[in-house]
Amino acid sequence: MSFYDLIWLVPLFPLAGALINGLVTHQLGLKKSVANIVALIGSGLALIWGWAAVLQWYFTEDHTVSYVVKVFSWISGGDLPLLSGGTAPLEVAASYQVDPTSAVMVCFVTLVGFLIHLYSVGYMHSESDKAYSRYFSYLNLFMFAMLTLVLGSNLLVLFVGWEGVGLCSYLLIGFYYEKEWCASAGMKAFIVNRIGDFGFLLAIFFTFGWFGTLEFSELFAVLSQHHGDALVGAATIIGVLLFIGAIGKSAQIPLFVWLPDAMAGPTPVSALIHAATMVTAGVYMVARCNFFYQLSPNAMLVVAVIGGVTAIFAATIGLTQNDIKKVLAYSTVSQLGYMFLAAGVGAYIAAIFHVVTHAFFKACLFLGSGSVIHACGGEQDMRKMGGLKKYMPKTYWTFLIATIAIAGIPPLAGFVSKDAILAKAFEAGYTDLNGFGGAYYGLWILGLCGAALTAFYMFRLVFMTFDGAFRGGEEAEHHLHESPWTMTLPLQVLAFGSVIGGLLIGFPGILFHKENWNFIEGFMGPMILGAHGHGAAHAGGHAVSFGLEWALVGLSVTVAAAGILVAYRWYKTDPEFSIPNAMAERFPFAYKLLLNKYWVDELYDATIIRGTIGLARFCWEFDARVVDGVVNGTRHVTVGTSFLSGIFDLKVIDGIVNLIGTINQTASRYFRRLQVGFTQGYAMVMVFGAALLLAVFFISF
Amino acid sequence: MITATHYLALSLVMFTLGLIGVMVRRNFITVLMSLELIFNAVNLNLIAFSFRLGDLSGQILAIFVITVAAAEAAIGLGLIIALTRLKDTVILDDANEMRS
Amino acid sequence: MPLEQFVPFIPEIFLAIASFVLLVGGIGLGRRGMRPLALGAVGSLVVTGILVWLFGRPAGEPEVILGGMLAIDTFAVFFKLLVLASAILTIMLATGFLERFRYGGGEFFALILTATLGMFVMASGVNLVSLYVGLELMALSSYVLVGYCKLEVKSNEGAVKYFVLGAMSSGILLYGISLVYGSLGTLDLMEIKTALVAAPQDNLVLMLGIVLMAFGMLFKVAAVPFHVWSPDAYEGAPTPVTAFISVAPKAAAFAMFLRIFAGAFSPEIDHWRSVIWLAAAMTMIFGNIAALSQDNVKRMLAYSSIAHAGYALMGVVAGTAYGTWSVLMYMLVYTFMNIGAFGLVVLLETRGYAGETVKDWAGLSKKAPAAAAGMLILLLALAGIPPTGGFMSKLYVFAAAINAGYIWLAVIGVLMSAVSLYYYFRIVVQMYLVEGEEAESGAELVRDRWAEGVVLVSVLVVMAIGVYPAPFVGWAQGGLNALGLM
Amino acid sequence: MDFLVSHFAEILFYILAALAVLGSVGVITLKNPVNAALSLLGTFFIVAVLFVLQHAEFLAAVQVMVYAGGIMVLFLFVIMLVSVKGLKTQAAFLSPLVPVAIIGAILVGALITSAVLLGVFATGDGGPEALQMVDGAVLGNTEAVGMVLYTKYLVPFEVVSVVLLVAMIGAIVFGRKDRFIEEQEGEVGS
Repeated sequence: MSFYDLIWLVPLFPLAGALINGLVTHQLGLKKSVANIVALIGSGLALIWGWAAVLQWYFTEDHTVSYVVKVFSWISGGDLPLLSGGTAPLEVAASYQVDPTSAVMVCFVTLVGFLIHLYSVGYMHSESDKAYSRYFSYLNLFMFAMLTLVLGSNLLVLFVGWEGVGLCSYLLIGFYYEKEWCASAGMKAFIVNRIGDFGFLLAIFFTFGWFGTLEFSELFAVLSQHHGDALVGAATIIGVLLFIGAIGKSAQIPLFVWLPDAMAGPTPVSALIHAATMVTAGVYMVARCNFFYQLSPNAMLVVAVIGGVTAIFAATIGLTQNDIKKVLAYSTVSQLGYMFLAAGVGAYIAAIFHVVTHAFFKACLFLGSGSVIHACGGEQDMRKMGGLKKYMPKTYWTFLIATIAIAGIPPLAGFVSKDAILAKAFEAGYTDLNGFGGAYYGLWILGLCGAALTAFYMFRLVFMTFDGAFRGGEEAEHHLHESPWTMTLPLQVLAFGSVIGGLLIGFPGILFHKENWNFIEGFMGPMILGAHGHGAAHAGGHAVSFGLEWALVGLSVTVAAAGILVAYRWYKTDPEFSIPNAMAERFPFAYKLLLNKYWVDELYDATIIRGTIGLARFCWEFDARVVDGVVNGTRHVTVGTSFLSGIFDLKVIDGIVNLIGTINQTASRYFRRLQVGFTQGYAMVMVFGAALLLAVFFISF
Repeated sequence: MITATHYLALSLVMFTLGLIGVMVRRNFITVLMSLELIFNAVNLNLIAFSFRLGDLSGQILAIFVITVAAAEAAIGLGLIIALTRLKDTVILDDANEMRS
Repeated sequence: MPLEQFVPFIPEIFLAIASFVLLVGGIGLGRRGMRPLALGAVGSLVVTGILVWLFGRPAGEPEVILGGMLAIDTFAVFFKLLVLASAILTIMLATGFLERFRYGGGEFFALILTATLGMFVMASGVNLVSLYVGLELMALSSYVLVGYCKLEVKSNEGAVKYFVLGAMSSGILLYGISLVYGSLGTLDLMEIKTALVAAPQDNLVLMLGIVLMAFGMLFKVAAVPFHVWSPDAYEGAPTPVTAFISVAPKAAAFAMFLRIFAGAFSPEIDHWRSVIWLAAAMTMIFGNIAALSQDNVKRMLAYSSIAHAGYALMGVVAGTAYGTWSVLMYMLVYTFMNIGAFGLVVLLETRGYAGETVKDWAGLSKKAPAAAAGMLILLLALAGIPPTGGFMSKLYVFAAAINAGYIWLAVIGVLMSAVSLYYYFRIVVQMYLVEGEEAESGAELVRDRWAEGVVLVSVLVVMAIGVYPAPFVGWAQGGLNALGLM
Repeated sequence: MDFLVSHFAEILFYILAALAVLGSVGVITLKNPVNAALSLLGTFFIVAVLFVLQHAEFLAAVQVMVYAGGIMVLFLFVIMLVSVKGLKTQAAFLSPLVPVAIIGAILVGALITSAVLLGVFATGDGGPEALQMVDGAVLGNTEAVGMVLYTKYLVPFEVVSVVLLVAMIGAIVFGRKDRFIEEQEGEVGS
């Protein structure tokens, strides 16, 4: 037996921790230290076993193919006819797989997960014992679901994890009861994600309906055998439906509204779920299912456009927000947009690469912001911060490193991965990928602008929080303190990762004629279905000349530096922030537009939510009210006939007026009696329903 | 010549009248009577077909329909008694607590 | 008629005798005899189950007994055991409930048993006469059970509506039967199928009879537009009865539905499918959307169970063997998840019979975390989230529909099950996310070991089906060994 | 006269049918429930005669005895029992619904009728003898029905006895004034 044969233990350890904490520690009301030990052992064992399994697998097995570990036969059923002809049995195993994609994900999920467990020990210490054990129970359960998601070897196991992370996310968002909007934030996350789930589930059914299997490796094999256009239509439908699922989970336009609200939860949860892991599940899934997208240029374009537009859209909103976690939330949405942009240009590996580096620096940023909020006694408004540098140096330095990383300054992780994405986007435009070259050029420009904005708002955040003088009042200043080691240690580890992570796993070898130095490209390459069509941007392509590559690097560094410089001028040198204030006054509409997040929430509330509620009310009252409607209808008919007869004799008009009055009175008397549910009204609904069905039957006969 | 269609036409009329009765009468007892009309219409059909087919099973089903109709009448009348005790009414649309 | 033929009929005979004994015992023991009577009822149902297992199973191929009235096949055994399970769970729920609200138990238990007997006949009947009689036995028992709390205005009203509409629908069903009889000259399902296979017909009278019979069956499974009775009957009925009539008669009606439509009328499926397709689509849409705005949990669950009938109807529309056993699977899961959810409603009913709003669930996760977790699992199952049994059952019907080519129906189903989690989640929000004064205002749980046991069993079964469905699928597929089915 | 004799069956049917329809209309239109009940009673008798015409003599007897004798008495009994004050002054119909209900019912009726007119029935060459045959001997309708009922249809027969038991239980459950109710009423009174 080897570690990787028992890969299913990796998710099982946190599950055991969740069950022990939820059923034993919580029910018995044991102390926090017990919950700590259980939770840390659960996630720690997952970390150790996960890394051991991946390393052992890497060195002993052929790591260009998936190593599938079947735990048990989960779903079985007889043969079903397929939409593409033939039959296939609906057989799905509960099975996990180790392959380059899941190996990368498992390594970083367990690492970041463990660090955030550790951080939570310090962060949540003021909660009551019961709430504490419940929190860790949910957190461990989340680890289980997330690991199931990344390790699952078929769409259905992935879906189990997908729903599981969603559930844990709602439970953890609602963990802070004091804030009234927690419940509504949980609800919003929930509703939005259901739209995504709709797409995902349909994609699963269609995948089985066409291909007769849900296993990734089998789908890969089937689709790589494919020649001609026979399956392109199916691939497009499935790809778009899967992407709808990804839009919901990864907070892309138009379903991004839940993520900023989800920041109502505890900060470690924001870091783990809403920055590092769960929200990147959509990117992971698209990269995992690249075989559908590779076949379908249209689906790829959809992914790229949504991703690119989201990247710049969320970045603009981030410019004006004053809540430290909201800025980070919109930054996350924007970065996720970059990942989808990468996937949409066929650079799935760059997307996963950015997932990993983003996990490091964004988790570091969130945990740093948590440390800041902790120190400021729960205050999240940056306008009431400032000068924290001298009170909490460790937090400051790690935060600064992560900011430099996300801003895209070489050679930190964020630069390497983001530059890879932008280069691929440019390449897609340059080589006229799938004939959509113009669109890809446009997206590349959007991405470049987004990079400048990112650098700007992130440094604005740093300067407003850590530089200048403290603006939160005397008393609050008195409480400022550095956080305990359980909180700063994860920060340091993550900051370290943000520095070296990029070059270590994704060295941009193409800039130095050393393509094989790029570990992740070579490692994950076999997981990507060979591109079809001309000029596709596949792994390690040489479409763009050497000089142009360097020019692109220079360009992206320049825009990042420009963003930083503007932030420096506006927020560092001037403690009154007079330039941005003047800008806001000069362009009030643009400022309000951004400050209110383009009023998207309000728009959705006015249209979709109200519409749904109205429809629901209509259906609910249909049974009773339809009868009223019919009654009213007959009244109108009566009135109408009276009117016709009135034409013959104008003198009757008085009479009609009186008649209408009488009818109205009578009708409203009946109306009052009839609008309650009464038996004969129901009988009538049945009879008319029967008439409708009979009519349909005759028509279709 | 009287055919099955004649009987079917008669039973259809009775069936439709029974349906109308269920829908428009307010008195629960009269609604019960309308339901009996529906069952009689069905029996008429069954008997007519039974004769045409020379098959007894139609008559057997009719016997069961009569028996069940009697049982239903008993339960319906019991409900009327309970309704009267509770709300002092036999008007069917007075039973409208729910969703009012 | 040789006496050996009665051997497979022993469970039914035993049920009839047991119900009579319980009735007499109830009169003898009075209200003090609640627990012994309940134990007696549960015991006799368990014995019935054993008798079914001993005598009711087919030796091999399905066979007919007693003049072609009943079939002995695994299909019938599957539904009989399912109905028995729901009857047992209902009695366990009802005992404490009846004690709390001071109603007698003898008649109640006897009626549960007679309803069970009726459903046995519905599950195994292969002649329209026996099916009709079984259906009426079940229906009449249900009417009385719904109105059992006769001092409650709502209970009486629910019974009145259920009764009038039920009688009307059985009139429609009978009219359909009479037309089918008139055009084919037989009431025997096997003979009907033989006749239709031998000479496929497009006789309008026959088709009309089939459609009218479909209306009658759609009423019993509470499908739109014949669902109108169910929200009121479910809300008005005593909650254990609601649990019972929302699952057992629905399962038995689906058994009868499948036996008649997927069996006898299957050669004519192209003629009646459009009607069932439309009814299924309307049922899913209407049930789920109407449930969105319900504040009364019982009413919400009533609309939800309307919607579930719609999902199960997809299997009938598919018209394949796969679709048929997926309906069996669906009913299996649905029975347990619905009884479990209503069991928790029973446990919450501390403020009297009057009704329980969504707000009553506020803060349950702090007061009774185990109960809240149980409800969470059941609600996730009802919404069809993996890895619960609810997901499995939906997976199979959706797969059956899509792979039979009914893609739009499945799209509606998936969309509506996405919508459905929204209203189930309202309860979750109250249980888990509401805090402070609001949470304090929630209802307290009753101490009722039996009802707690029902919930526990339901949760375990639902989870077991979700995590390891293979044996359950095996049973459901075994149910295909049925007389008259394809 | 010849016409009357040769078309006796038709004429009889049409008269009976007209009477049955008249009775049915009476049931759903007469305001006083007692009158409606008597109208229903008349309809039952007409239907019984029609049964005789169709050679279902036993059923005709059952119809008269069970329906006319049993159920109708029950109806009248309950009408008398619950003749609530002011019953007659209240409207007998849900007036606004009458046109709608008639439209709906006629819609259904017309759809059914059109199907019936377009369709065909199984044509048997039955006749009265087939309904009176027991093991090859023509004994009579009652014997034949009894023979089939107690052999082939024994199971539904047994089950229907339980149906009657349930009806009895139901009537008792709904009709009984048990101690608990008296307690309640006492509370209300005091």
